[in-house]
Amino acid sequence: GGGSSGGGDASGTAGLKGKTVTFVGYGKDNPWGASFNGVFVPKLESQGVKVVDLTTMDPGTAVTNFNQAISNKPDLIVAALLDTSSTVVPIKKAKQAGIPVLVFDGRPDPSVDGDVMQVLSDSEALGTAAAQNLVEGLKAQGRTSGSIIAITGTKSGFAAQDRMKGFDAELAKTPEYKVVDIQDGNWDPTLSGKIATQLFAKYGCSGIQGAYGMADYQALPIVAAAKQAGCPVGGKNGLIVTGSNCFKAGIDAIKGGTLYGTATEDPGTIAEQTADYVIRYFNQQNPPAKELVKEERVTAKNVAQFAEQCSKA
Amino acid sequence: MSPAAEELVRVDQLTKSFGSTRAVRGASFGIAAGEIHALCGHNGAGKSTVVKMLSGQETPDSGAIRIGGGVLDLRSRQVAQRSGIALVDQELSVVPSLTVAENLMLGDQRARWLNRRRASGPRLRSLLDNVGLGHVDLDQPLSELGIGERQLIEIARALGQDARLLILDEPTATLSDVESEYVYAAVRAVAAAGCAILFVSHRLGEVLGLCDRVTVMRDGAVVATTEVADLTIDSLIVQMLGEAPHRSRKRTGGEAGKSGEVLSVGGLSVPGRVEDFSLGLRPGRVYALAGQLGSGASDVLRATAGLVPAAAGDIRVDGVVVRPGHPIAAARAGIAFVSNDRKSEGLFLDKPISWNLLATRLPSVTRWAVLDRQRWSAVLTDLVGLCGLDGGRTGDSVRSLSGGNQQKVFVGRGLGRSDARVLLLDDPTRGVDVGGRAAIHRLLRDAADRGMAVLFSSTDLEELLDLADVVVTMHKGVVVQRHDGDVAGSVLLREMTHGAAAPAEERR
Amino acid sequence: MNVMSARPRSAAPIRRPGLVVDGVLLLAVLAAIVLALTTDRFLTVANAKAILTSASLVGIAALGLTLITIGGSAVSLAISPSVAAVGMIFLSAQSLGLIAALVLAVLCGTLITGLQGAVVGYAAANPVVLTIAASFAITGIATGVSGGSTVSPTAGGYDRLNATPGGVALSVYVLIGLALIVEWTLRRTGFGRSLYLIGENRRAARAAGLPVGRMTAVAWLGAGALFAVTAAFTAAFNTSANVNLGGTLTFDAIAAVLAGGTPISGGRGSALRTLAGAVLIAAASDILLLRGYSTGVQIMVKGVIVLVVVVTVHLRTRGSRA
Amino acid sequence: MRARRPEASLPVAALAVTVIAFVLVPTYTGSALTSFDVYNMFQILARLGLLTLALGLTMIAGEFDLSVVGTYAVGGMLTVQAGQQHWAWGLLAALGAGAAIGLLQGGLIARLKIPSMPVTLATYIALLGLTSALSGGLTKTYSNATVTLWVDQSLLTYFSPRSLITLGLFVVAAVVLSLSRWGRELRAIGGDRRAARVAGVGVDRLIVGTFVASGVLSALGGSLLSFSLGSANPDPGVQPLIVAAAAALLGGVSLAGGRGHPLGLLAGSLAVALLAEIVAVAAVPQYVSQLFFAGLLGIIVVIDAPDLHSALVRLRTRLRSSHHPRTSIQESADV
Ligand SMILES: Nc1ncnc2c1ncn2[C@@H]1O[C@H](COP(=O)(O)OP(=O)(O)OP(=O)(O)O)[C@@H](O)[C@H]1O
Ligand SMILES: Nc1ncnc2c1ncn2[C@@H]1O[C@H](COP(=O)(O)OP(=O)(O)OP(=O)(O)O)[C@@H](O)[C@H]1O
Ligand SMILES: [Mg+2]
Ligand SMILES: [Mg+2]
Repeated sequence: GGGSSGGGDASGTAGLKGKTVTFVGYGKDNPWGASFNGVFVPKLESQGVKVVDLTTMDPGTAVTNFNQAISNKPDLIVAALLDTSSTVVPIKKAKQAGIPVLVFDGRPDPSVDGDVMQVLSDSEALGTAAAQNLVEGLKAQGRTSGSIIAITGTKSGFAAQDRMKGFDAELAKTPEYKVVDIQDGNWDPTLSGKIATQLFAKYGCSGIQGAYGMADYQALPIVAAAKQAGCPVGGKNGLIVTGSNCFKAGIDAIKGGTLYGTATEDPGTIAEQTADYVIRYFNQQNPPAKELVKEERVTAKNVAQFAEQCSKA
Repeated sequence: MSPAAEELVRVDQLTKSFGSTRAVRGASFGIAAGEIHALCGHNGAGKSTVVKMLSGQETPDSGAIRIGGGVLDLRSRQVAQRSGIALVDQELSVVPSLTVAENLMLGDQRARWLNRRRASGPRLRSLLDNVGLGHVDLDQPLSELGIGERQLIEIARALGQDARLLILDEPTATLSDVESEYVYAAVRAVAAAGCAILFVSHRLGEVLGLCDRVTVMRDGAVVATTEVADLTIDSLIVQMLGEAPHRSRKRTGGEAGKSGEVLSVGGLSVPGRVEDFSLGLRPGRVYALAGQLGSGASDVLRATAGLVPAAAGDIRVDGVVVRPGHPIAAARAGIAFVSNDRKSEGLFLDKPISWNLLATRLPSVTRWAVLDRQRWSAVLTDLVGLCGLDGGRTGDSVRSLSGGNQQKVFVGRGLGRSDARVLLLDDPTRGVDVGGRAAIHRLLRDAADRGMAVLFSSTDLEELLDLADVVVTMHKGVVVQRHDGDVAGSVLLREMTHGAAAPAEERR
Repeated sequence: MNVMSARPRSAAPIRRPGLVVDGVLLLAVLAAIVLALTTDRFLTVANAKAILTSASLVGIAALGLTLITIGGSAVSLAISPSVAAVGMIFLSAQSLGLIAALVLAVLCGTLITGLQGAVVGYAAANPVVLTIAASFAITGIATGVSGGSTVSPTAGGYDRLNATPGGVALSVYVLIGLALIVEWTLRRTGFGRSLYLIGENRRAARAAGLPVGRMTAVAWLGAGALFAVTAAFTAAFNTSANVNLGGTLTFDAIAAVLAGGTPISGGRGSALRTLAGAVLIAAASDILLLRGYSTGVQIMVKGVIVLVVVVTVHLRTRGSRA
Repeated sequence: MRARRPEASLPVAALAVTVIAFVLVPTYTGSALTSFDVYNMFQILARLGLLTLALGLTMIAGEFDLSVVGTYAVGGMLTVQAGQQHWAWGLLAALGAGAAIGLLQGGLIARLKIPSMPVTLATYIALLGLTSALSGGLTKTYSNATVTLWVDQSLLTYFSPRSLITLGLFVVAAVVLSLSRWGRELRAIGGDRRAARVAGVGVDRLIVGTFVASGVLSALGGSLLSFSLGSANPDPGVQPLIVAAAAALLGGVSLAGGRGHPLGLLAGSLAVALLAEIVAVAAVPQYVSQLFFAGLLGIIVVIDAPDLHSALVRLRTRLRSSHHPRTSIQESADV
């Protein structure tokens, strides 16, 4: 297909026929990616858009694929940035070649911030929500002080950094609750569980009142580690654990009372919004260059409302 | 012939110990340029250890090596090689995955940085012609050649290095007589060109025929260096042993054994190695396959034990067919096999003697798959007694035993199986000294007396005549003759080396 | 000076590397003990439990690998994908009940790894290449079948695996129990003995008529069952499973086996050694964590421990042969 | 007679199959291949080629250097951290570290005669830890965009400096190993170490040299990748190692050692790169290519499995002998 941004002035879905999107997203071997792709791709295809799937979880391959995408000359490249800095050059190349790029989930490198369209998770909001969950839970237990540990996603990524920014900012409002340890859990449940086990040994049950697992699949191993260390979880004076990146087992745990709360950033919602953005873009409805996905805080109070949305990953 | 003054190589008071084993104690002798100097001695006398020190593979504990007057510090094979010392090791040292040409050039210190294949081609060809391998293609992978041919390639490599000292450690042990003749001629030519040659061999005939002087070692020390003209086989043997060799009682295998065949082999063939071999074994008797390396004797044994996948033929134990090519089936049928390679195909060197002895009998010392201590020690005591091993050492690893005792363990493992009907042994006394040999012979005879059928292969006339009730000679993959009664050693030797008399039977 | 006469080789320590090695080892152990004792909070019951807990999952898988290694098949590089696949099966089968799900998981685990073992045992295939192929195959199939999505438990029975009888994680009891069972099997059964023999010298075992293929396959079957147990515990602990469940388990298990002093060449080693190796690595990581070192340093020290043990074991066994 | 060695034709066969598949891709996608597709294939080659060469050389020598990915990571990280001033410093630091790592491992393996797999596994773990400690576990960004653009600029339509360097090193390795005695000596120590030593090959020096070469090549691979990505990742994961091993095995080396040639390794790497490019061009899901790898490696395992050989020989023998019934046993029972 040509690089023309064509489509004429046809409105509705007519403008989508024959459009091609090259999709350099997260690979299917990542659960979040699998879930995102499962919503995003069918939605566009149902509108007649041709989606060329170049997804991968390997940062090196992602760059190769991005370059491949540029050479394919699609009408739009939709990309997730596994490694922010390595995609700077490809984004510049795409700009030179006149191919528009839409980045979803994590933000691009500041140097190319203006060169791409963006549908981003509101990472700071996710971090804020997690902090709110913890503070709310600790207050409800009547604690006037508390020590908190955080096991993060891969520290080098903006997602983890931005969430911690929001998290720290929110906690700064309640100085009686302090973060005592931050460890890199690398978005890895097993590693997170192992670190949690050791942290509970280090600080003892009485040394930790709250814990943040950056994704539900990191928060649940923290819960398991706490239980195994003999530390009570939830309830009147047990450990308060929060996640973000809600998913089914997390929702079940909130219902069961072991997880205090979580936040959205479920792949389904952002996939819907990204697909919607693409459709609006092709229909020349000039969507804003940058959109944030609205993230919601989830606790036992509103869990029923999010059960469906969070059960896709 | 050469007075000591003209000696090119001088070994002076060399000493070497391995742990508590004093392998070489103060050995001294000299080799003149142009001389072929034999080094003789029984197994374990220290010959190869001297060779290893001379060739840079081991460093002496004390003593000196002088070549051309200067003392050399031979720290590695490469240093030795650069000092002009070429070696044919006791163990075959060529690389099967390389081509013939590459093997001939391997380790040559004069090789240029750049290979110039064209230029070296004619030289390599002439090296091959030297050892009678004119038919071999330079670009053939070595793995396609037989063992004898590989040995010749190694010899050719050493011969081609224009060395000052050429060492050959049992070069002809795996060669046929014809092949050996090529080696003798080539060695003579190299010597004539002024090279000093150290020739280690157990074949006393070739020592007397080829060499100029003989140094005999015993228990790590040099006994004497003698001009060959002053020696006979008998006097050489006396030097080596210090006494007359032990001879076991000759059994004329009467038909004492029960009738009926335990093992019958019919029409056994191994492509390229053995053709249509048939033999029936009765219990209570000892059978021998007499044949040089490559005669197929070893292949017959291996095939019968199920270790040759390409073997076809009819093998029955007590009338029941045993599928060829399945070692487990053979073992179950009651065939016990003792390989000629006890290190890599026989014993578990790092495991205790007891484990080794009982390795094939695990089912009979377990109850519900769990080892039963009582059965284990009962069977072990039996076996240790049977083999004449030290009952107190069964917990030691086999590696700590001498070669002869290791071989006893190996043979004993085959013997002790109560369900074993047939014992096959491939060259069971190779590298075993006189005492060990007699002990193993006794074990085999006892096994036969207890009703097993024993079949072994050997090239050693004395052993064949002493031990076997029936000798079957083989040559180039076919049976030459079966001898049930007395037979002269010379007859056996002729049949082993030249096949049957009638040219009509020379099928290949 | 070239004369080598009458120079008693000053090589005594080289000829008896055992002594040197023992010395170095003793120093290292002393240093470690001092380090451990001076580490705040190291000597607490809670910390001991934490060490055992974090050693338990890797430890159980490493016990399985021990069977493979002793039997002479070096290592499996397909542990992580097997654990992931079995973990997914285990959680999806929760609706059948915990016991049925466990049985199913162990069956699938034995099947996946046992199949590889059969090829290694009967065809003498190279285990490293084979398990590389198997890891591609298992990950590919698991991704294809699951569509890459995360499996959540279909019922809550799995949580009983997270129990802490007597305040200690169930997986720790299981690890110790399994270590004893595997050790007993290796020492006291005909299978165990055959495995050591086959591992030391496959050719000799074949020539002696030992059932090489069958015993190798059985060892891998056992390993598969142990991997499945790890999978069940890991999945239960994480409350979810996807194709990445195994994480770095393959190399962690190999590290535990090697750190225990079981040589990769086969024919030697034991389950208790592996247990010790797993605990050693967990304890070292724990000390470093308590002392505030980063994950990077923890990993580096793990590598160094493995290296030191490998070299030590090599020198000692060589020493005993010299 | 020579045709009995199927492993020799493996690299050619693997390359041929993937080339044919690559050429046939348009019939699947419906759009013609472009020169960029070839360029991109060589870019993939540049990513895995040097690792394959490094690992392959040690495999020819009968060793197995699992640490290549560790060195790759360290090389990449040093390139970024030491090369912020000038790219040359980063490259030098990486190559120096690669050589030092190789020297250490090679020395240990040669002197102590210790199997390389456990040693290099330990170094691999330690090096990953080191990289992570060096970077604090963070991906480090390389800010020199000129270098990033330079290494990947298109040259001669199909190539980039990065892929040309990679191809060039394969050619250099091939020339050196074919023309010098090192080639045969490398295969000799891989085929039968004792025999090679007895023949006078400087085994220890060769092993050390091979590991140094392996370290330098993997570090360079990491360097080039860092230049290209403009960043260094502290943990490349095990995937590069597994893919490099697969490429090396397809390239005709065996884990037993003594077999293989740099050109075969190149063929194996090209096959894997082509496959990856096919996956990209045809937008095939990645797990399909994993299954494809599994199949290819499965074939290699089968070709190599000795007892399977025996079983086939046995089967053939049985079939043949059942066609020609022999004379009765009674007749030939006794000679
Ligand atoms: N590789 C070895 N490692 C350790 N000790 C050995 C080794 N080889 C031999 N020995 C020791 O040397 C002693 C003598 O063994 P040796 O093999 O020389 O016996 P032998 O009578 O020469 O037998 P053979 O000639 O059949 O090999 C043994 O008791 C053994 O302890
Ligand atoms: N590496 C070693 N470690 C321990 N003992 C050794 C070693 N090499 C040789 N020996 C022992 O030293 C003695 C001399 O062995 P050597 O190999 O020199 O004998 P040989 O005369 O060559 O015997 P053969 O005729 O069997 O080849 C033997 O007892 C042998 O076991
Ligand atoms: Mg000896
Ligand atoms: Mg000798």
